[in-house]
Amino acid sequence: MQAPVLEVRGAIKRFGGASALSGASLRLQAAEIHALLGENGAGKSTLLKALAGVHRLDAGEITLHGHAFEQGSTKRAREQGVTVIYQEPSLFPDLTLAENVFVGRQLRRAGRVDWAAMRDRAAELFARLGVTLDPDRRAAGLSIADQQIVEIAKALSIDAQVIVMDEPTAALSALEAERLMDVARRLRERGSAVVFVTHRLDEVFALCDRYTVMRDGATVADGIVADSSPAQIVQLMVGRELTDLFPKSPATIGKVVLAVEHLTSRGQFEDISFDVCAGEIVALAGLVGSGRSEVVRAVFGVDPYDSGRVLLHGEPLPAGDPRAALRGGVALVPEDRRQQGLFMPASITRNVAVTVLDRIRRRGLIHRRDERVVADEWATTLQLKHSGLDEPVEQLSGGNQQKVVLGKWLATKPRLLVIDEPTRGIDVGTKAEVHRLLSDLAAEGLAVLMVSSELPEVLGMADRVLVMREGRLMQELSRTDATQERIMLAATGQASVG
Amino acid sequence: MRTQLTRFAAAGLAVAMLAACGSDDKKAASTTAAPTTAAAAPTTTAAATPTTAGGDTATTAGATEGSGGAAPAGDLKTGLTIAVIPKAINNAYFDAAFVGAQKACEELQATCEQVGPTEATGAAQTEFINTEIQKGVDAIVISAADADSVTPSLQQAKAAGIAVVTYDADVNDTSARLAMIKPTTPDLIATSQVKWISDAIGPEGGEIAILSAAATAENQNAWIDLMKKDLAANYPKLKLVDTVYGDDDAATSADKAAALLQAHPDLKGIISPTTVGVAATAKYISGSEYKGKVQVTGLGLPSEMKSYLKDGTVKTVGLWDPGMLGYLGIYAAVNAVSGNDLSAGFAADGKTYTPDADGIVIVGPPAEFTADNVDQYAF
Amino acid sequence: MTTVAPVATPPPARPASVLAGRATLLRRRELPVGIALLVVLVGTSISNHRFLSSQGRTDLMLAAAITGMVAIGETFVLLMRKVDLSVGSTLGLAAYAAGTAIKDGGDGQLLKAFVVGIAVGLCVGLFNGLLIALLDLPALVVTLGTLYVVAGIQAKIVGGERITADHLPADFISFGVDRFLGVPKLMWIVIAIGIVASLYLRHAHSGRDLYAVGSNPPAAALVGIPVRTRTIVAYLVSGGCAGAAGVLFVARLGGVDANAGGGYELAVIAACVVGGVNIFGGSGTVVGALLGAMLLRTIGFSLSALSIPEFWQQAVNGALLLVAISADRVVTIRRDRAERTRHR
Amino acid sequence: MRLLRHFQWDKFVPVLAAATLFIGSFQHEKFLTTGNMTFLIQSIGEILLIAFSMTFLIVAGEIDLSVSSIAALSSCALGYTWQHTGNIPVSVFVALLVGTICGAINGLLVTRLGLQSLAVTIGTLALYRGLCYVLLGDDRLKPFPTSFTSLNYKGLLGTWVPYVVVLLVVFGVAFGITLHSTRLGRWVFSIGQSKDAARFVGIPVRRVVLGLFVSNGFMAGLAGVVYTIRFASARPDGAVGMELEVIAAALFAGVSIFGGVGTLWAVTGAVFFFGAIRSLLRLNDFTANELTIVTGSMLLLSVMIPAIGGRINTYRASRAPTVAESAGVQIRPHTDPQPANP
Repeated sequence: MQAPVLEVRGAIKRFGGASALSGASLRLQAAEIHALLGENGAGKSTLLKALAGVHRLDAGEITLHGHAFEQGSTKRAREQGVTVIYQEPSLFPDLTLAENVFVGRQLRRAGRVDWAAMRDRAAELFARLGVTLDPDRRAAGLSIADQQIVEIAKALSIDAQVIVMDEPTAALSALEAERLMDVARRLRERGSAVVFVTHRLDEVFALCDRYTVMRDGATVADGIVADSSPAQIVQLMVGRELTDLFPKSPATIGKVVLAVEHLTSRGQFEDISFDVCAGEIVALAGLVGSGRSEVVRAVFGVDPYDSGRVLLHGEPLPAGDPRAALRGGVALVPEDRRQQGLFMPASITRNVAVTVLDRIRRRGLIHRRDERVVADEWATTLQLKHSGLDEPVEQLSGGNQQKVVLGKWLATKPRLLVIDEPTRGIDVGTKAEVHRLLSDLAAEGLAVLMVSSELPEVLGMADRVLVMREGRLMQELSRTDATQERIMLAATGQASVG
Repeated sequence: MRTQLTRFAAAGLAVAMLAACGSDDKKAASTTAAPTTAAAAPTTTAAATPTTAGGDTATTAGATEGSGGAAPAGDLKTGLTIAVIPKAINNAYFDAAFVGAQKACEELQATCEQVGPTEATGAAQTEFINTEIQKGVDAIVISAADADSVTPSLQQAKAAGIAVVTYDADVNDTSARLAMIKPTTPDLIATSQVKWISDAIGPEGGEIAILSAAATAENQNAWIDLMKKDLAANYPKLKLVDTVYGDDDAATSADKAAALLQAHPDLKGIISPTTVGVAATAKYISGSEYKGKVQVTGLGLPSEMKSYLKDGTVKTVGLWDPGMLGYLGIYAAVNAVSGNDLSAGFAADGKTYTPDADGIVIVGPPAEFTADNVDQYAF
Repeated sequence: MTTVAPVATPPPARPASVLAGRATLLRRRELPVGIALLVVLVGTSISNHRFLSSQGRTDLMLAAAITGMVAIGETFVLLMRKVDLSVGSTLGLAAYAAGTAIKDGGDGQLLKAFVVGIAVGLCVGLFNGLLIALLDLPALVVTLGTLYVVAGIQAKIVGGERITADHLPADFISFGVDRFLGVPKLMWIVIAIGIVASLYLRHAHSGRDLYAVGSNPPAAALVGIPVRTRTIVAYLVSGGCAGAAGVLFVARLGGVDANAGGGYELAVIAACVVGGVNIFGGSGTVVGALLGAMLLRTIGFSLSALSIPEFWQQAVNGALLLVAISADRVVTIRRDRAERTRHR
Repeated sequence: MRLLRHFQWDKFVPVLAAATLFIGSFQHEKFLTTGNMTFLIQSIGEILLIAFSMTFLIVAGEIDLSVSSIAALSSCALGYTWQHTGNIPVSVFVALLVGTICGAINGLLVTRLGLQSLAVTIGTLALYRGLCYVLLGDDRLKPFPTSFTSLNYKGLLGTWVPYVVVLLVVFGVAFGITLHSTRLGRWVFSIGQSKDAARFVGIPVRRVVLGLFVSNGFMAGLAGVVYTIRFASARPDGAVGMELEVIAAALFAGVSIFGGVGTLWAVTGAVFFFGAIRSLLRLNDFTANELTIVTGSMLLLSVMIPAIGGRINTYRASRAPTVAESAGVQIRPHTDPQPANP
């Protein structure tokens, strides 16, 4: 086997208490497309960020062409020929694509920025990637897919040896994904080592030469795609017994709380119908970008929808009116905690109380003691780790922040809890707590609608699983006949694997 | 800053001492000083007029040939503190007036300081009036930035037993002050300016326009009304086509002047009855194609108008000696504080000034500045 | 885990076609301003032939020159999502300093005047830049503070000692009004600086950085752009331009008083906004800002030339300003929405 | 350091105001006299009234530069109506109405057209001022009745306390309670901290923001009325430059220009502090020019002190700065020193 272009050995990385990488390794060869597989939270992203120069490993080594790879600087990482393309790249919206490709290192002739040359080079790069993008257009409003292409072009322009793509196809349509895979092949042809992170097994088999599977921060296996079957790989990925997860305690399923009928929002999702009963946890599964979050946001009323209706306890819920949903006893724990879930500079108390201001008012005035009582109550129930309820939430860990969001919504004593990615980016310990909590709540008769990208979570918690793909509801599986494979197949639209 | 002021006061006192002795020469000097009020003899005006350069010429003049007229007569209190409040500080015109006030204070052995806002608004002036009331000055000599806004505060000052005298610009409610030192009769100001523009344009006449200060400036508005009357009555050939406002801001005034000439292609002359406006207009005309074709006149400081008078842009501008306003303001104030009945008239500079029924004291006709005599004026 | 990515990430988008829109025209935000300017110019001159006479043109350009000069510098700052409110008082102080430097001296001191004026401007700019870049203080507060301080200092040292025309060298005064090829020399200077600035922003490596920073600050840092240094430079430019404008001010008005330059800041920012410079950074050009300044002053003049009653002019001016801002906004929304629907 | 960490600027500002009064009373015997206090309160009346509502706006992440133009327009409206109806109550009502409408226009332009409040209010600043001239021009109004204007120097029930104190107390308490202990107040803070998160908890963001602009317009209008009474006159060029004084005070009080942070007591303290320090300096023969310099320096210090304090804390708190910090990217209130953890 030829010498690796890039090699990671025994990578260890901890964030506070949580350990993100515990002995991860990776071997890349020139002119290959290497699939990096693993569930969410397996440590892929952390590993990628180490390669990107965002994180510095606590232990372990990275070598590039046999030499030590200089960590901890995004700029240096690029200069050494390693480029990471994030799922959602961040371009400069006001600059042209050409300039975005060369930003920070614009081509120059006689000291002047050589626009013509940049335009030509960019056009040529786009062409080499087999896409038609106008180098002169602004990046503002560019689709995610095209943004990725621009990032790849950037990588080519500095002639990167290693190009890492973090779930590039997650947010892409089949068509775009197809185009992207072509691009990846072209990169392979010109000798780059391409790391391709994906959940879509079909892509692995259609595209990749070798694979590495990670689980819980460590590399559990690697091998040649051709020699393995999807079933094996899924097995490797899932690995841990589902019993490790806190299983939902059986609850008596009550009457329908939420009924969604033919909900449609053009360009987002189409003809979505389902219902959620008291005491039941319904999981909305599917790939990132399949429209799950959009559905629940429309249900709660923060986003408008074009047609269909939402019934709460049989009563139609007015569209685009979160307050009505709130009054009806709906709570939404949003996907993006920092942006949508919390007021980062505000204290824990303020964050928890903001949803129940009406309850803690006496003669129109907010009663500070009641406010603290509410906050304290939930801080205790959720075993929030904090140095005082006046601490700004921006100083809490991800897990504790999520607890604050949960507390803030549970404080409203909801009858329907909509929760988008309940355990995204929080450590295993807290995960278990959250799962126990959800299960208990359901047992008390709360109806739960859960969006999750983590199959074990889905399988462990859900009474019913609804699988979405590209804005449509593909399949409904009961707890008993829901399996990892089935869900994945429905989500990826694979004919039949394993 | 405080140190500066004290130093100033000290110097002032010292000079006052000087002035106090050798009182014989004073009467002699007073007559020579008097013509300040008569534009007829500009040369002597120069002699008696304090220069803006810190008043030292004035005092030396005073020291040698006796600093103008009425020595502190027995019945005038000395050692009074008087606040002089101009429309705004950082203003050449009012600084010139203050130099006159200082001269009077030296003669009367009073201490006076000039305090005021940076923007010429009654609201801003009020702050300073109030402060002076608190400091318990004996008298306030003020030029009202607007005729109404300061009245309430002046009423309070009056209630606090402070003698209030207005100079340069009066208040509407005349009960708020004891006397008003008017540079000259509004009629005279208006008619002279009309005459100047008419002479400059020549017998065939034509269109003229007025570039005033702020639209709310009482003085200017009063003069403008009178000019209109005068034009209608005596100058059939002159047609007033427009009145614009430069807000006493150099840049704005220049733009307004330019705009005037665009809006009125046949414009023959511009009257600007405000020092800032006339200087800006003259500057604009002198640098434009209209130089020589469009006449400019108005009320301007010799120091600012010199170059435009000399390059022929402006034939005549006029102004009274601002120093005289401050000078008489102090005299009126001190007399009032000393319990003298102002309506009976008060002596200053060897003359006796008697307020009219409205308590208005007229200084005299404006001086006319031309290329020939402008150098003789020091303000 | 993408939420943990150190770079701001847009919300996940839905699949879309690969159509790439032609943005070249859309990017020209100066275009509408230029057209508006043309309309006003032509429209007015039709009803008032003197409006565009050689003297009329001179007046317009002289009036716009000073605002324009300051607007050039302000553009640099706005591009970086910052603002400089202190330009007005900086202009005044520089004007007085320059005036004093050449006061009562002979001819041929033009250069000296500019050196002094610009030096003063640079000092203020440096002060702002250091505070804002190194201490991460909010630009609005800092420059509002320096606005007061500088204005106070100016008034204090100037006092009643205004500089008048007869103190200034004859050649300097004439420089304020002389024309070269029918265009006032003052305007030539503004044009010259404008060209240099445009070239810098368009063609200099460091110039492009300003756009990158204003467009996406965290990402700019990630690609290794020295954000702090650039910020300081931007404020130096802004200060320097205000200083130079001060010299033009003296030359044009043949004098300086204690209140010179007051209130310029809002006029300048308005000019930039109208000229399509985004107050929130990332887009805009010096040309646009200059056109904006030109447009605003021209409107002011045309209102008089069209004999709009004196007392209506300011109101009409304000209304037009609002229209300009709203129009720009509407255009932007339209464009973004167009691109979004096209791409998502 | 300890001190610095527990140092809270917003609590410090009122103390500063009090200290100024205290020290001032020793420094100048005429300072802490009833007479001077009357003047002091009168001189900050309009500013403070506007500051109350402006605080709400800034906390919500908006701003209104047109307040002095609104005040002037309301004052002119008062004068105009008085001129034509001769009825003071009606005139006052019209004045307040005009103010409210002006605020509503600002609010609609911001919330409906989605324009930046900074840009909008630069425009309306010019527009409203222009309307003042349209309304009055160079007209001379007939004097207001003394029954109206004497309000100013007649103390409350014969005491030295000026009537405006009633307004200040009533509105001060009302706005203070609203901002700090009502649902609306919490909403305002939430909106300022994250419009997005605010939407997710069902806060009607647009309606609230519009409301804030309207109330700000009303307060500016009220300030216009007070101004008219104080100066017994209505002029198109009246009430200039208030916006800078109000904003300066708010910023000095540690209200974050980026929204989400600020307290009304600090703003009130700041206005009093500025008023007191100016009065004291004037008593000590400082010129207007020097006062301007002092104001500016105060403003600079108000951001530098907490920032420098914060810097030091930041160092001790986290040795390795986050990407954002090392990039000098700082879009955070200058009153809270701690860095956001990545």
